[in-house]
Amino acid sequence: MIGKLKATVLRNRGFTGALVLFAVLFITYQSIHPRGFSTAVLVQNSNEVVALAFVAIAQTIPVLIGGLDLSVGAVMTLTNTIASHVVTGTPMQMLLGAVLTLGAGTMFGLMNGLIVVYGRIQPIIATLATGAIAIGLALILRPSPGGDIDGDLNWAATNAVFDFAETYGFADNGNAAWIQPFVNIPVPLIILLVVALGVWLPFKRTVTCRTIYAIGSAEGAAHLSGLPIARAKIAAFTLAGFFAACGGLYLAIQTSSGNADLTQAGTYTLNSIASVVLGGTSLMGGTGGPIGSMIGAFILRIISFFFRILSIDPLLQPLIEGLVLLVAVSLGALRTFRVKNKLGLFR
Amino acid sequence: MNSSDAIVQLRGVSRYFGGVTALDNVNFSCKAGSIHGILGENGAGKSTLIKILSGVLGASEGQILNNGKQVSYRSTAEATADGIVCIFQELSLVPDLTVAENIFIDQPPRRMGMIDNRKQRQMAVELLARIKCEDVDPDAHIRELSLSRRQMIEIAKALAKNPRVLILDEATSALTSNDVETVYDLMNELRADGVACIFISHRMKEVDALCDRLSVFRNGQHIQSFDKGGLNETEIVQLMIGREITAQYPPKRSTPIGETTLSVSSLRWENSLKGVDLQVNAGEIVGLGGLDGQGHKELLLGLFGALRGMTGEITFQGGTYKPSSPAQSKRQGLALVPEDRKTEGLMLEMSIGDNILLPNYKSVSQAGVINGRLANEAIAKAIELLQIKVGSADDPVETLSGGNQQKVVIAKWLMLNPDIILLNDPTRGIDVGTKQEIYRLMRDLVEAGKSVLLYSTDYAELIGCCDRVCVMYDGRIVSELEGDTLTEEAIVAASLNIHKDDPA
Amino acid sequence: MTFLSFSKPADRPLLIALLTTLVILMVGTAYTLTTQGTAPLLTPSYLLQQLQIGSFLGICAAGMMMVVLLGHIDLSVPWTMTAAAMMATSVGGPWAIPAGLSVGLAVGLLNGFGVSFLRIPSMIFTLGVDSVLRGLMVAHTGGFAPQTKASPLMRYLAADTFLGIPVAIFVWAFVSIVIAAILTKTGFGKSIYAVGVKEGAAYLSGIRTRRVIIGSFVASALCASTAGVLLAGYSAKAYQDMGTPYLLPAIAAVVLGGTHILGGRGRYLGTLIGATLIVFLNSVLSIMQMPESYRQIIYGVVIITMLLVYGRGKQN
Amino acid sequence: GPNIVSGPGVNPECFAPWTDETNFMQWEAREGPFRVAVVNGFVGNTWRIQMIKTAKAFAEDPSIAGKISDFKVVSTGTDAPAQLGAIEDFINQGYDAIITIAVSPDGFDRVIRLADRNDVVLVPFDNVLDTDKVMQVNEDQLAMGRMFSEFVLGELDAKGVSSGKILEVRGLPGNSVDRDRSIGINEVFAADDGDWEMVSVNGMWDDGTTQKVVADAIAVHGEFAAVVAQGGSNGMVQAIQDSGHPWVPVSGESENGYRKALSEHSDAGLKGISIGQSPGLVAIAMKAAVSALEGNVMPQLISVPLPVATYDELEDGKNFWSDLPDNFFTVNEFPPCDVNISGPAIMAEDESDS
Ligand SMILES: Nc1ncnc2c1ncn2[C@@H]1O[C@H](COP(=O)(O)OP(=O)(O)OP(=O)(O)O)[C@@H](O)[C@H]1O
Ligand SMILES: Nc1ncnc2c1ncn2[C@@H]1O[C@H](COP(=O)(O)OP(=O)(O)OP(=O)(O)O)[C@@H](O)[C@H]1O
Ligand SMILES: [Mg+2]
Ligand SMILES: [Mg+2]
Repeated sequence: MIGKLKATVLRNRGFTGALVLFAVLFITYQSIHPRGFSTAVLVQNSNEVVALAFVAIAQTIPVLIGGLDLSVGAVMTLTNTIASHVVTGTPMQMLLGAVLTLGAGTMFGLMNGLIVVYGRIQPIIATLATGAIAIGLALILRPSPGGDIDGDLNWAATNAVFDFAETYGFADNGNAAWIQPFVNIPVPLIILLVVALGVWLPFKRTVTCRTIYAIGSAEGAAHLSGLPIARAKIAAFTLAGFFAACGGLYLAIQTSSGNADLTQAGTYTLNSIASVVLGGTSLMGGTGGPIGSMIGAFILRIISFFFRILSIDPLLQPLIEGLVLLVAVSLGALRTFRVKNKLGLFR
Repeated sequence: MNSSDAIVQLRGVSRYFGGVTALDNVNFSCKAGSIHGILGENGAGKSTLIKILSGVLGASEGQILNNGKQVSYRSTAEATADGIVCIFQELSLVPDLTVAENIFIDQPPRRMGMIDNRKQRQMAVELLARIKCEDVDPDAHIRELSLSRRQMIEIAKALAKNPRVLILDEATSALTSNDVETVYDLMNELRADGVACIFISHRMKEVDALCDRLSVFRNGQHIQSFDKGGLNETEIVQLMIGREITAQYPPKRSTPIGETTLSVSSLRWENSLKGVDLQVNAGEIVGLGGLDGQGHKELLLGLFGALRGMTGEITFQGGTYKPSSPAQSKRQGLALVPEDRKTEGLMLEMSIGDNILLPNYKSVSQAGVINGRLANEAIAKAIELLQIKVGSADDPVETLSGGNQQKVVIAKWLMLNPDIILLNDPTRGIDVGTKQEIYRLMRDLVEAGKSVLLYSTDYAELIGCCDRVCVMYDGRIVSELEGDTLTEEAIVAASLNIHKDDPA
Repeated sequence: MTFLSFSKPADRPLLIALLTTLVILMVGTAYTLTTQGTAPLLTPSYLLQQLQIGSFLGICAAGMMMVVLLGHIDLSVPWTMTAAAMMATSVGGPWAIPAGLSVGLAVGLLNGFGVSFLRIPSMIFTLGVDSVLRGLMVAHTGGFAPQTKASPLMRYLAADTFLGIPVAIFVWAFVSIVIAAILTKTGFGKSIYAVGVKEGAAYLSGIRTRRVIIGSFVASALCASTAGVLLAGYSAKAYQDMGTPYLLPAIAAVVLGGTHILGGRGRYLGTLIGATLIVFLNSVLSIMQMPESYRQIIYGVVIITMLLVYGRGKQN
Repeated sequence: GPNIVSGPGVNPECFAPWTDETNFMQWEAREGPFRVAVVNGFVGNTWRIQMIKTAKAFAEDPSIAGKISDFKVVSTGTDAPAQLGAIEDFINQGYDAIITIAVSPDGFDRVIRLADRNDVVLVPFDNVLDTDKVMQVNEDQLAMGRMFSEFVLGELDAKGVSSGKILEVRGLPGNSVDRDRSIGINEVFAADDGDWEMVSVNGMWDDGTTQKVVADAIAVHGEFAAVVAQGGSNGMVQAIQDSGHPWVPVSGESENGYRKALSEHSDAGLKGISIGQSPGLVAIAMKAAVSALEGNVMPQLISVPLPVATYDELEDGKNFWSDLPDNFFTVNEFPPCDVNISGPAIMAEDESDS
C-alpha cells in the first residue's frame, strides 16, 4: 500500500515537486503579509492568477502531444477584445456574449488544430503565425483600449462569494445561513476550478485524451495501436483555444474592457510555457497535466508577490525575478543527476 | 492449395516504396485454427506483408480477402474491428502510459461513455495472469519494464482484442526461453479455439516447434508454402537465401589466444552489476549468456562509458581504464553495437553515408575540415566490406531492412578498427544469411588479433561462434564454459544458477 | 559550387522562398509606381540600404539556425543583443567590440551548460537567461549610468560603406560564410545534424553531444552579440530593449528557409534567403504604410501559406 | 472617497487644473507620515528607469521626506492583472497613496472602487486613465502635438517653404498618448494653408525602430520638408544624418542626444523644438498625492506645464549636457513645484555618490 503511494509519487515527481514548492512559497508569503490569510488578500491573489492560470492550462494540452501553442496569449487577447464588444447589455445578452467569446476562441483553436494536422506544419511555427493573425484581428477590433463591461459583473466576478451574492441580491445578500460556509471563497478561484476541473476531469477519461498522452509519449506506437491521432491533435488545440478564451473572457470582465496589447500577449504566452514547466509537465509531451500547470501559474505569480511586501531596490527586482525563475526551472536538473544510465537523459 | 477454408487471403498483392519493390505479386492465404510461419531474409517483405494485412500500409496492387469478402483497411483500427490483430516488429506500446492503459488502449471498458479505470485494471490483472506475468504491476509505466516484459505486454494487448487472426512479427525476438514457452502454450490454445496465427521469426527452432504450415519469402516474392516437416532445415534455409549454405558457423579459433585485452574485476553498478569478473583476450570471441535482465546490457554499456557511478577495476590494453563517456571509450579503442539499432544505433532519417561516418569524422578530415574524397572512399570501403545492399549511400538508412541496418551499425565501428568490439544481441531479428556474414566478420576480426564480447539471447549462436561463454546470473558471472563444457544444457543450467558449487 | 545548388527536392523551399522574395519586391514596386510613379525599391541604393538594416536580422538568424538544427531554440537573443551592445558602449574604445562579443560568449556558455548538463529544455532555460539579462541591464543602467556612445569602429562596421556597399553587408557575408562552412565542411557541423536527429544515438556513437550543444549555443549567442554591437553602431548608441524586435523574425527566417524546427534538417542558404524575404516584406509593408494590425495578419498568412506549400513538396 | 468640491485648488502654479471645467477633489485630512507606493508597468527602457530613480530620489528629498514613512516601488511589466493586483495588494496593506503608470487607459474600475472604499489616494500619471473618478497628473499631449506642428510650420515659413512632404513619426499604436499627440500634429497641418502631404510611419517611441522607419521613408520618398517625431528623436536625427538628407525643421522629445544634435546642427538647418514627457512627472504625482492626503483641494486632472525648448534656447550644461550620454531625458525638474532633481543628477552619476 505505502509502496504503491511511493510509486505514484515517484511517477509524478514533477507535480509533487510543484505542489511542495507552491505550498512553501504561499505559506511564507501569507505569513509575512500584514494581512496574511485574510479574504481580501486571497481575493486579490486569485484575481491576479486566473487569466494566467487559464492560459497555462491552455498551453498544457498541446504540450502534452509534444507541441507548443505560441498563440495562446494572442488568442486570449483576441477573445478579450471580442468580449469587450459583446459582453454587454442585459444579463441574457451578456451570457450570450460570453458564449460567443468562448466559441470564437474555440474556433480559433480548432483552426490551429486543422492547420497542424492537415497542413502538416509543426505546431510551434503554425501557432507562431496564427498568433500574429489573432493579434492583428484584436488590433482591428480594438484599435485602442476601451469598451465597458457591466460594472456589477466586474465587481461580482472579482470578489468573494459574499459580495457576489450581495451584488445580485440572492441568498438574502449573502447573509443566508446555508451560504455562510462559502462566503469567504474568492469567486475567481471558483470560476477557475469549476471550469478547469469541470472540463478536464471528464475529458481525461476519454480515448481522445489517452491518445493525446500517447502521441506525446510515442506517436509511432499510438499510430500502430490504431488510436485516433488526427482527432486527438485537433482536440488538443481546440481545447487550448477554449481555455485561452476563458482567460480572455475573464480578463475582459476583470478589466471591464478590451485591450489589444501586443506585448501583453507575448508575456502571457511565455509565462504560460514557464507555468507548464514549473507544473511538472514535460515539454517533450506524454507526462504531466493542466492541474500541475495551474499550480505552476500560482508559483510564477507568488514570486512577484514578494516584491510588494519586502523592500527590494526596484531596479534590482527584474534581476531577482529572472534569477528565481531560472533557478526554479533548473530544479528540473535534479532528475538529470539522479539519472545513472546516461541514455536515460535523451528521452 | 484450396483457398475455400482460408480465413485471410492475398491475391496478386504488390507494394512499392518509391523504387524499392517490397512485395511482388504475392498470393498468400492462411487457414483458421492453424499457425502459419513466415520465413525469409531481412527485407524479404514479411513485415510489409503483414502491415498490409493489418491496415498499416495499403497495397499498391492486388486484393485482400477476409472470409472470402474483399476488404481494404485504411487503419489498424479497421483491421482490428475485423478481427485481424498484429504484434508489430517495432513495439506499439506507449512508454508513459500504464500497463493496464496500454493493454486496453483503444477499446477501454467504459461506464456511461467514460473509461472505467477500476474495471480496466482488474481486466488487466486477469490477462497478465493468463500470460504468466503476475509480477508486472498493471499500474507500472511501460517505461519501467524490460524489453522482454514489454513484448509480453504486447501479446497481452493483442489477446485483449480477442483476435480471429493473430499476427506476430518477430514478437518473440527478445523473449527469454521460459517466456517463449508461455507464448507457445498460448498460441496452441488459440489454435484450438480456431484462431489463425501468422508467426514471423528468424529462429528456426521456434518456427519448427510451433507452425503447422510454413511460407518462405525472398526479396518480395512468395517462394513456396508447405506443411511442417515438408522440408528439412537446410532446404528451407536454401529457399530463404536462394543459395546453398555451408556450415552455419565459421570454424572456431585457429590462432592461439594473445595477451589479455580487457580484464574486469568486481565491477559494480546500482543493483544490476554485483561484482563482475571477466577477462577477454586478443583473438577470442567471448560470449555472454544467461536469462534476460541479469546485467549483460549494463555490463556492455558500463564498459562503453554510458553508465555513471560504476566501481571496480578495469584494465584495458595493459593500462587501467576508467570509462567516463562513449567518446572517450571510442578513442581508447572500444566499440559498442547497441541493443536497439533503430533508436540507439542509427540516425534513421540520415543517409547511410552520414551514419557510417558519424564516429569517424576525425579520420576523414584535415585540419578540422572534411575531405570529400576521403569521406566517399571510406564509405565505399565500408559498404563493400560488409556487403550492405544499398541503392545509393545517400539514401536514408530507414529504407534498409533490419539486417542491412544492423550491418551499417557494425560498419561505422569497424572503420575505427577498434581493439575490442562489444555486441549487444547483434543478430536479433536478422535472417540466417546476414547472421552468417556477421559471424564470419567476428571471426575475421579475432583472427586479426582483435577481441569480441558478444551478448546473445540465442544459445545456439553462443555455442556456435564463441570460444568461451560467460553466463551471467543476478549481476555476476556464475560460470565460464569452454570447449566441450560449452553445451546448451550447461548454459541453461548456469542461467538458472543451478550448480552443485553454488556460491549464493 | 554545391553551396548554391538547388538540385535536391529538399531544396524546393529555398526556391519558393527566393521566388516569394522577388514577388514581394514586384508588389512593392507596383505600389510605388501607382502611388508615386517611381520605383525606389529597385534602385541599388535602396536595396543596399535595406540589406544593411537587414544584416542585423540576418546575423541573428544565422546563429538561431545553429540551435534550431539541434532541435533547440534560443529565446535569449533579444537581451543578449542588448547586453552585448550596452557592454560594448560602456567599455568603449578599442575594447568595445571584444567586450560585446565576450558577453555573447558568456551567455552562450551559460545556455549551453543549462541545456546540455542540466538538461533543461532550451525553450525555458534561454527564456530564463533572457529575463536575467534584462534584469542585469536595468540594474546596470539604473546603478551605473553607463556610457552609451558607439565606438568609431562600431560606427564604421554598421553605418559606413566600402566601395559604395555598406560595411554591415560584408560583416553579414562573413558570418554567413563561416556558418555555412561549419555546417557543411566540419565534423562539428555534421554532429550538430546528428544530435538534432537523435541525441541518444549520437552520444552512443561517441560524439561529445554536450560539447556540440554548447558549441551551437555559443555560436548563436556570438551571432546575437555581433548583431547587437552592429545595431549599436548603426544607431550610434546602445539603448534598453534594442533586441526585442529581432527574436521572432529570426526564428521565422530560419523556418521559412526550410530548416526543420525539430532539428536535423536544413541548409544555411535557406536561412539566408529567409532573412532576405522578411527584410523586404517589412520594407514593402512600411512603404505601404500598412497599419500594425494588417501587418501582423500578413506576417501570419505569409508564414502559413509558405509552409503549406513546402509541405506539399514533401508529400509528392 | 474624495468629495467633489469647487476650486480654486491649493498651490495652483504647481497643480494647475487641466481646463477651467476641471473638477476639484478633496479627501479629508489625515495625520502623516504616509505610506506611498509607486506601481510601474513596463521597466526595460531608459525613461522608466529614470522615472524610478527620480521617484526614489524625490522620496528622500527634504521637502517631502518627512511626510513619507514608507515608500515602495514595484514594476509589474505589461500585464494588466499583475498591475491591478499590485495596486490592490498595496490597498490591502493599508498604504495611503498609490502612484501608477497605467498599462491601459481602461479597466481600473475595481481598484478605483476599492481605493475609494479604503480612502486610498490613487494617482495615475503619464499614461492616464479615461476616467474622471481619480486624480491624475499629466502633460497635455494634444497641446504638445500642436506645438510640434506650429513650431515646424513657423520654421518652414521662415524658409519660405509652403508645400512638400511632412514625415510624421508616431509611437505605440493603440496608446492614448500617441493618439492625442498625432491628432494635435495633424490638425495643425490640416488647418495650415500651405499644401502638405503627410507621410506617417510608426517609430514605437524607440530609437532603433524610429531610425529604421525614417531611413526607409527617406529612401522611398526622397526629400521631406520637415520631420515631426513624437519620440525616438535620437533615431530620427541619426537616420537623417546617415541618409545624407539635408537638415530640415524637426520636432522631438527631450533626450539629451537630440538636444545635443539640435545645438550642433541648428546653423546647418536642423532647427528643432524639443518637448519632454518628463520622468519628473512621478515626483509631481507623489507631491500631489501627499497634498491630497493632507486634505488640500486638488484638481481632478493636473496639467503639468510642457517643458519646451527650441534650438535657440538650448544652453550646454543648463538644458542639455554635451559631455553626457544621449539616452537620458533632460527635463526632469519643475521649479514651480520645487521638484529640483535634474536628469544628470540621477542619470549621469554612479549610484554610490548620488
Ligand atoms: N518505409 C519504407 N520505405 C522504403 N522502403 C521500405 C520501407 N519499409 C520497407 N521497405 C523495404 O521493403 C523491403 C521489405 O521490408 P520488410 O521490413 O518487409 O522486410 P522484412 O522481411 O520485415 O525484414 P526483417 O526481417 O529485417 O524485418 C525492404 O527492402 C525494405 O528496404
Ligand atoms: N552526451 C551527453 N549529452 C548531455 N548530457 C550528458 C551527456 N553525457 C552525459 N551527460 C550528463 O552530463 C553530466 C556528466 O556526464 P558524463 O558523460 O561526463 O559522465 P560523468 O563522468 O558522470 O560526468 P563527468 O565526465 O563530467 O564527470 C551528467 O549529468 C550526465 O548525465
Ligand atoms: Mg520485418
Ligand atoms: Mg565524462
